[in-house]
Amino acid sequence: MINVLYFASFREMLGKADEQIKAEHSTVGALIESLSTRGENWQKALLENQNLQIAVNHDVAQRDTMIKAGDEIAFFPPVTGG
Amino acid sequence: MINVLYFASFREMLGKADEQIKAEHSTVGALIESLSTRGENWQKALLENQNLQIAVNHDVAQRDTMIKAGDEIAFFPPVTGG
Amino acid sequence: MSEYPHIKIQQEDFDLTTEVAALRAGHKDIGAVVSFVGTVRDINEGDEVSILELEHYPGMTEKALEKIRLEAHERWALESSLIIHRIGKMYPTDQIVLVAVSSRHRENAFYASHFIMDYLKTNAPFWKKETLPNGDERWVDARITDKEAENRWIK
Amino acid sequence: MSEYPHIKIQQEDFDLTTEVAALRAGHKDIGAVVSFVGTVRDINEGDEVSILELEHYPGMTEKALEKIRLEAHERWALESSLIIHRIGKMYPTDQIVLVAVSSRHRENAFYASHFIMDYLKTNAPFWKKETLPNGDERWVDARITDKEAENRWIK
Repeated sequence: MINVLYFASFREMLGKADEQIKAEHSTVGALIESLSTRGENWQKALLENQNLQIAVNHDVAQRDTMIKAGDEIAFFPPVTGG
Repeated sequence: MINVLYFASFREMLGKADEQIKAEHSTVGALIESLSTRGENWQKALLENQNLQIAVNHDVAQRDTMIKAGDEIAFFPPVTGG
Repeated sequence: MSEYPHIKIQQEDFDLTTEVAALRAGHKDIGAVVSFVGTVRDINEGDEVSILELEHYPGMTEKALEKIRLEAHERWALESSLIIHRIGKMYPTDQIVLVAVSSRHRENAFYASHFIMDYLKTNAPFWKKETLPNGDERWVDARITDKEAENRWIK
Repeated sequence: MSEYPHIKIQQEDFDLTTEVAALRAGHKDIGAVVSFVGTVRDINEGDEVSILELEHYPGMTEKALEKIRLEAHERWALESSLIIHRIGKMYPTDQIVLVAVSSRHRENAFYASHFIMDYLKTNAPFWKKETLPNGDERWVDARITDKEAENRWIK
């Protein structure tokens, strides 16, 4: 299993903060493809979003970052703290 | 009369903090020439000092700055606050 | 002591004097302390703002801030540094964030604090949501100028 | 109120939280506050320092600091600014000087506070005398690096 988190506007748009998913995706990109089949809001937030930010295990990641069972993958919009 | 002030190492080297002098000098340079006849320490502190700092009426001044009765002229070394 | 003693993520407000005293404690050779405090403005994008809510990503936030802090220590000779970022609901004039840095000489403290703030803005996982006086809520958009500010520090 | 309400020359110590609150009072549109505190180091030029005594030129000091402060306001969009400089005897770790600046956006506050400190160092009539542990006294020499720091801001 992998743990997937959604923050800020993504959490609101996708209607969930986190979920457990079977770890059958080799990369973040593959996970995004799979999640985007859930509907238009998923496709817009993840697949078609040029500003999508990704973290794997608390480090900034890219679509080609590898994932494995036990990882924590987070999706969020550009940060605006400070 | 003019009021002449000496600060920091100058006050210690010249042995006085301030004095009243007859306003018979047209410029700061003329005043320095006159004061420097008092002795070697005056000559070294004022006439021959490349780092001499001058203020007339609380504004930074130069050797060619004009002075007149009632003015306050100050001599001091480079500043080191902050 | 937490894993990152120089990083604090908290709901409660902070006191500048107290935090700077903690930053300086045990360092006698400090000549300069620069503190940056970010505060809630009552206007953003031309609209009045009633509430500002700060969300963050627990765990990643601390790691990202510590990375920025350590990079500042690598680039400049610093004695100590501290980052506090508040989360939750805040109101106009409230303090949001503190970056405080100490060094022997002032130049390092000025550059390092500015660097930390610029990197925090674009690299630490915080998100702001504004509530307007009519009750409307909106997520604050990232600013291009913040990305430009970060790029200034590329070596 | 004094002629220069944003300039204070005083023997007594100052409290950072109190002074920053005063700086911010009446300005709701502040997003950034940068404070610089200069402190007495226990080492200078390789020697241990026991006492640091600050002398100034009353009257000229206030005028010089106000000129620097107003130039900062001309160069950057600032909401408010404050300079406090202590005089008399101080000891290692004591606070000597505070420069605090507020603005809407952080960049202006960082640049303006750095500018004010660099100009203060070379343009405000203060002089430092150190007392070493053996009782020897010496006037601190002006640093070439301070003049270089000032020159960086020439437009």
